Amino acid sequence: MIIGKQKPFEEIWDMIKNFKKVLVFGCNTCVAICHAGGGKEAEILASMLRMRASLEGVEIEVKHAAIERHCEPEFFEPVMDNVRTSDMVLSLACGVGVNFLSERIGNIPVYPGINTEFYGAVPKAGIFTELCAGCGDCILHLTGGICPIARCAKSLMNGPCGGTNNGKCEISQDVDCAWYLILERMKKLGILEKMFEIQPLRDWSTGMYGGPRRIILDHIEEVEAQEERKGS
Amino acid sequence: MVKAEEKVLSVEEPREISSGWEPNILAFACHYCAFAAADLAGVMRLSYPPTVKVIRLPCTGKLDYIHILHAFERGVDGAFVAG
Amino acid sequence: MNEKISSIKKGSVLVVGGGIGGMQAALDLADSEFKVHMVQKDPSIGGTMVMLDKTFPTGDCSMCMISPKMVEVGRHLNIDIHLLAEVVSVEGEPGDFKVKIKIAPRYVAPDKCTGCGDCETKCPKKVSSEFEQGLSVRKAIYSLFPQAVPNTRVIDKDNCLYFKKGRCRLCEKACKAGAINYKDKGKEIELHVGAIILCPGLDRYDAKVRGEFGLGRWKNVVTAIQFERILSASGPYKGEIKRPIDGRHPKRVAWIQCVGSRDSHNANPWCSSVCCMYATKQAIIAREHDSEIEPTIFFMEMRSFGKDFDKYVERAKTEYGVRYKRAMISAVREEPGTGDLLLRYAAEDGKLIDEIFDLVVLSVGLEPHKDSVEFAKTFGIETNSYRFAKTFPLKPVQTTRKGIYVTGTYHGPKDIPETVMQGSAVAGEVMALLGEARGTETVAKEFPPEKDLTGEEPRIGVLVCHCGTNIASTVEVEKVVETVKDLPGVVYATNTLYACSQDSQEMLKKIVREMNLNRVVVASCTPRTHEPLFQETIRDAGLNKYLFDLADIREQCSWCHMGHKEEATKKAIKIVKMAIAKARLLEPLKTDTVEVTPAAMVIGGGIAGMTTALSLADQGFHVSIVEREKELGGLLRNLYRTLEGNDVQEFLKARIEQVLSHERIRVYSDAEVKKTGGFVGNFETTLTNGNVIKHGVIVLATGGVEYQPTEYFYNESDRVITQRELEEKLVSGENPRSGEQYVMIQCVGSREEPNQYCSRICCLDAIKNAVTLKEKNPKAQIFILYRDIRTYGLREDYYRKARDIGVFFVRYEVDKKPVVEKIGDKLGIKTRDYMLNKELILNADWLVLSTGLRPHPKTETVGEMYKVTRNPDGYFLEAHVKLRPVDFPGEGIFVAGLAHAPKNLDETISQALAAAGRAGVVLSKENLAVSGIVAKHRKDLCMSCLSCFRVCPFDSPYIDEEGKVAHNEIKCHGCGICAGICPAKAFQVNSFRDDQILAMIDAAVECEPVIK
Amino acid sequence: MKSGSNLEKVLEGGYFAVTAEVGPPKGTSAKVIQRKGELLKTYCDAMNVTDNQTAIVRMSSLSGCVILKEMGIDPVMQMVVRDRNRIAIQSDILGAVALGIRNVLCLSGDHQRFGNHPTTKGVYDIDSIQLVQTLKNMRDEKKFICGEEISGEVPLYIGAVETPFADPIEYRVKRLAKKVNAGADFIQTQAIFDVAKFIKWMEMVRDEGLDKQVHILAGVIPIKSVGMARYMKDNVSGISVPDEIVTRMEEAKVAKEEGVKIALEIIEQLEDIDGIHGIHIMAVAWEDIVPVIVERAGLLPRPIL
Repeated sequence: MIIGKQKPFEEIWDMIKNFKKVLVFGCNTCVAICHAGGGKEAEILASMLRMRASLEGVEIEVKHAAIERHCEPEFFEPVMDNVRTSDMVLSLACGVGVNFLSERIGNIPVYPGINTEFYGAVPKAGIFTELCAGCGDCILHLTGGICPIARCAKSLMNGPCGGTNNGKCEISQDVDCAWYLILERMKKLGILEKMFEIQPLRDWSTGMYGGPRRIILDHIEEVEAQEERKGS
Repeated sequence: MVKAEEKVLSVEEPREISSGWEPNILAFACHYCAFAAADLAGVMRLSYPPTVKVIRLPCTGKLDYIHILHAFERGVDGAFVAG
Repeated sequence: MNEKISSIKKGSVLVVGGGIGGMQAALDLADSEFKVHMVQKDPSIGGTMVMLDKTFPTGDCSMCMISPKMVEVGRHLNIDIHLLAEVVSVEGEPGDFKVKIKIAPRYVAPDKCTGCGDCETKCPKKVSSEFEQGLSVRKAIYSLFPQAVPNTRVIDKDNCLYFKKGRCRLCEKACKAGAINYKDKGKEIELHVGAIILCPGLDRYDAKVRGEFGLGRWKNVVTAIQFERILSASGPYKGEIKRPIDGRHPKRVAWIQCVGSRDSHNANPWCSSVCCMYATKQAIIAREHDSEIEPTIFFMEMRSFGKDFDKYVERAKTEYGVRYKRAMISAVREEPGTGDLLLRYAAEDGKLIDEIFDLVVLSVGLEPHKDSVEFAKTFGIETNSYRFAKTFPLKPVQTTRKGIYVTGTYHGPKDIPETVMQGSAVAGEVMALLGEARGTETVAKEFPPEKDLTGEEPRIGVLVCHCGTNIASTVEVEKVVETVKDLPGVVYATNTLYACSQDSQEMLKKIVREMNLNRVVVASCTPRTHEPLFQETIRDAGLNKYLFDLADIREQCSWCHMGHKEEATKKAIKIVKMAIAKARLLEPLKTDTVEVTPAAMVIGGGIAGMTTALSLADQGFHVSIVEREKELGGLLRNLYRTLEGNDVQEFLKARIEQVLSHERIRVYSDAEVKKTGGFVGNFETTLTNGNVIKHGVIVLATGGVEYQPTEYFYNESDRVITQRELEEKLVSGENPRSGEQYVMIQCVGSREEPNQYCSRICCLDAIKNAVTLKEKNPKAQIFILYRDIRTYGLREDYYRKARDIGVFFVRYEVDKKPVVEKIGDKLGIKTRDYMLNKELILNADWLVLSTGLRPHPKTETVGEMYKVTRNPDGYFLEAHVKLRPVDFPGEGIFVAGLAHAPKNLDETISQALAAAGRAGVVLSKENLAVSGIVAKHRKDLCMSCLSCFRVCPFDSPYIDEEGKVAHNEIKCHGCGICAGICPAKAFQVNSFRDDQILAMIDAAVECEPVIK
Repeated sequence: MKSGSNLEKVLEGGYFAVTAEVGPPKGTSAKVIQRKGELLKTYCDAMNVTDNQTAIVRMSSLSGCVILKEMGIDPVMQMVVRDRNRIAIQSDILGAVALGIRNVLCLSGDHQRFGNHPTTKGVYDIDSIQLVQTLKNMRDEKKFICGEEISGEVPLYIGAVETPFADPIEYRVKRLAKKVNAGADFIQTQAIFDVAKFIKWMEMVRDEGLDKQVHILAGVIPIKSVGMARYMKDNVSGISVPDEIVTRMEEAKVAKEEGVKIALEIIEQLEDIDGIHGIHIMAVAWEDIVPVIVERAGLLPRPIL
């Protein structure tokens, strides 16, 4: 799941303060589950912004709305006319949603109300942890199911660095050393000897470093190609 | 850039209060404890400003942010959550 | 039960005493279809607990906890309360007693009195208040305390001017309900009941007898109960800690322990069990009230033996700076002119020290009522030599007369949870005795069918109460009626003198019918006590009971704003408007019921599990016992004798025999729970042996294990043994030689991190074995090295006996533990003797380790399976440490025995009976009603984020077969935490929906400028 | 003087500057650089040493520059942000200054996927404009990015690059302005073939007044073959090769000669554009031709200052 965190209120206020009609637009999927950008948060934020405007003595109409997901165009359709009545949209969707809405909304600015943080799990209520970096070339079968790319601060591939400290990472006592976890787990799985094999250099191009990515399902690729041929 | 956290607390400048003004306060009280305490205050004839009004909740865990924000937007001066 | 009892048993029970123990027993029984008659000497129920300020360890307000229980007892359809009443005679036999009860005149008619208190205001006579322990005054017409149930006033004839001098009658004039009746003569009634429960409660030791402490002479010497009142926010000083003499805030406050306890020469020989903890609690609460206070507790022995008590004392020391001084106070003297008090005590080194304090609290002990022997005679039961009811260690709640049971402090000194536990235990015993007569005397209320409101607009009726002058003298009631009568949705508004009076109820029903109302708002007093009454009334008029809202304009308006008529009226109008705003949005709520499988599953076949099972089976329910070992009996198989001398193995054999031969009990030994599912009334359990069992309740009696020591050469020398091993030797006929030296070390593996708790049994074990050794050979030498001897309650006798027959007790400090070395066949033990203030060197033939208890290792997995939490030591955590000692937050699951905490055999039996009593309440119902105030879950909005699932205290959200979040309303208590946290707003709590709350907010601020 | 480098003197002195480019070897031999340095020494004012150009691993720009410096040539150290984070960048700058290097040209660098290690991680910790700003701060404020003090002077002449032809070109001018604002002292442009379009672009530059704030050196690539012309037209982003030039190359009898001719024509036109203060010749793998071009363009002798 995508984990987001609401931006500091001041930062948000600075974004909206020069507009007259603002829509705080929540997304009821990932960011709602992490209590950052769902319809509920949109309602709360809208209320806070209205009060701020009132305190500053400026007139801003702040409304709120939310839809199921901001990353698929069909969900926008029923509300788009309404959305376009505002002169600015403060999106509480993840960055995907902000991009996606910006491409579709026309000449209305879409600003991000949350910081999109990472792909995370929810080990306990209210706690979110980064476990995957979306690198495009999974090696979890080699590392006991614990990802060194997402969870090692240096994304090391061949065991813990010298900064490992009783199971914690040198960057913070609050961060587990991923490699410590990996080794413990490999030990339990009886595959610790794999650790002694040198892992080859990684192909980072499968991830963000290879430029923005796109996946097209095989059968869809064919359909798209046909469409294109027809078009040209 | 100034970190936003540092600024966030400076929400409202204190304003001048005219004499005779009394804050309009809404209390959100848990049925089991704070609401009972409000009752006890009455039983003991303890006095407090009549502008305080109590809304009973089954538990303060029920309270939603939006209840408080809504109250503030509608012009209450203070919200008192007790449970 | 092989006693001959009459074939036709009564389905009713007499409960003598209205304290917390009696209330618990009464509620358990009445909730389980028995008619209960509660007899109480006082003018209202509540007992001792209502006088306490707060309870430890949570610091919960005592009144807040007990008040809902009192209301519940007061309103229960099947509990009749007889106040100012005393039993004069009892005839008959178990199952059918004939009881005569004398009821003293109250001079106020309960059916007319509304409890408004107008009479009290007018009464000119002030009398020292018993409830406030003489620290403030009450009137001659009064109620015992503000939250009294019932709050019908009573005239104190001895102080009433009319009765004494023949004139006054001001109360009669003040009472608009006409409830005063000076001619009341009282009455005598006769009841037929199946069983009798005695819970008359306690007296406190009169410390004035001990003149050296200066109670009554020095004003700043107070008793602990007075100090409770001083601490109480509703007490004489409104919770401000002040000295009685000058109202100054005291700084140095001393508690003197064991006042009237553990003193066979001057006072009571027993240990009162509760004083160490209440003094600690008072010290902590005092510090919380006023951080300037420096508390000192002078004690002889710190008896924090209960669950998590040691941790609490540790916190008192480290977090609150409470000073504990092990010293005997010889005298308290007042410093002339200052009111300060000089305490003289002997320091550790024997030197006499004088220390000045601002306030001294005497930790007075508990004792039976003065007339307890007479009381016993009335019921035909025996008392012990200390005037407590005589009971038996293995039948802890039975008196010497069959069918008559005892609970609470009449059984022996005990604290609140143990009293409550015993309350449920006697209920369990009575249910077992009278099982077949269940439901024969109870009544159920019949209601007309509910009106269908489909398509109707709100038609609200508003009833504004004067409450005599209580509301009307501060709030202009007519103006309130005038203002609200034309509000949208309101079709009728009127005022009434007493909304709660019988005639007003009839009027309300009439209005509902005639005006075709579909919602009702009453503006009167607090919904906490009065909502059920009005709900019942409108239900009687054919409306769903949830179409009602109560606007509290008395407690939360007129009483707080006296003398501000205009503002109070304005506020009252707003409160009523808020209620109307909510009422417009009220909807009829369905109250579902679920069927109950009348069978129990008991996990653990130790003495706790077996006792619960037998009680439930005797009540008429089927019980399955799951025991992981091949044999029943658990830890008790290693125990031979009780402290009192009972043969445990014989008892155990009989008990196992009873279990195995009971037609309604099935034992699954060598089996464990593999899978569990369901909810209260409808559980389904799969065992490891493949059996699938359906049942309505679960009792976790998974037991404990004895600590296996690693200390003091236990595994290296045959001469180092545990108390259990010594007991075995003694039972098998081994006798000590003359001069043979036995050294016992206490607290091995207990009361130290990481096991910072008292195992409770070891002091008694050590004394039991020491006495046996001495009895076998008085020339055997026995030393018990201890930290604190914890022979609480009446067990103190055995401590005294051990000392008397020459057992040596040598105290050690935890940081200076005895040092043991092996010297040939013997053991050299070095320890410090604080009495003689020198090193003591012992040359022991036997070193006996008093090892403590641990929770069973399985507790963890069982806990996870049933989602019940455990305390840091691994014992199951009950729903509430004071008032729900055998329940879990999740309904239908109960705990008994060592799985809950270390305890002695009689306490385990009590708790097991209590679990049976509590479980019996659930199982006795054919259907369980589900409250209408539950959270409603909308699956279409839900995104299965699990927030609710994780925060719900009652486990009502669950993951269904489709892998989505669903909601079990049967488990739901309607607290609404789910609704507060749900990011999708998929939850709304009935009658507290967001739209209703927002509507109330809007109504509350309608006149204020709107920011938008 | 900001750095006292020869290039700075030439440009600030108002001369029409000539710079050339030296590609370091995929090996360890200093001779390759020395040979090229020797060849071009008297034909240009400064020599750029590329930084792992097209993401192909080569000898580092810094070492190439040191070798040139020892020969008395004024080197321009190219630095891309693809391979270094801000720590390495600043550290390399300190070293470069210590070794006498004064000119630094800031670039983003070609994406790693185009080079010979396409699976590597690109760093891109900061971008080229931030790099310009960083160097300016180091020089003028004597501060690291973190704000801490640098001991000693950081005399630098800061260059940046610009591609005038990536459409839409109006953004290119804005971006140039950004670079100038960030602190660029000189700009070397991508190779110019479509002079007409470049003239338009320069008009816009002048409209913004940028020509007064920065020295713009126009890029020149001599075309060696028709294949090269076609390749640049189709595959190199930011280069616009008009069809006419491809045709001329196709029709030419001696391709190389035609390439030189085209280069000379372009240089001639560039010299006439207001605001162009020099040229930068990128004779990729054809360094030998540079003296010929400089000489035939009448840009000799180079000033000695």
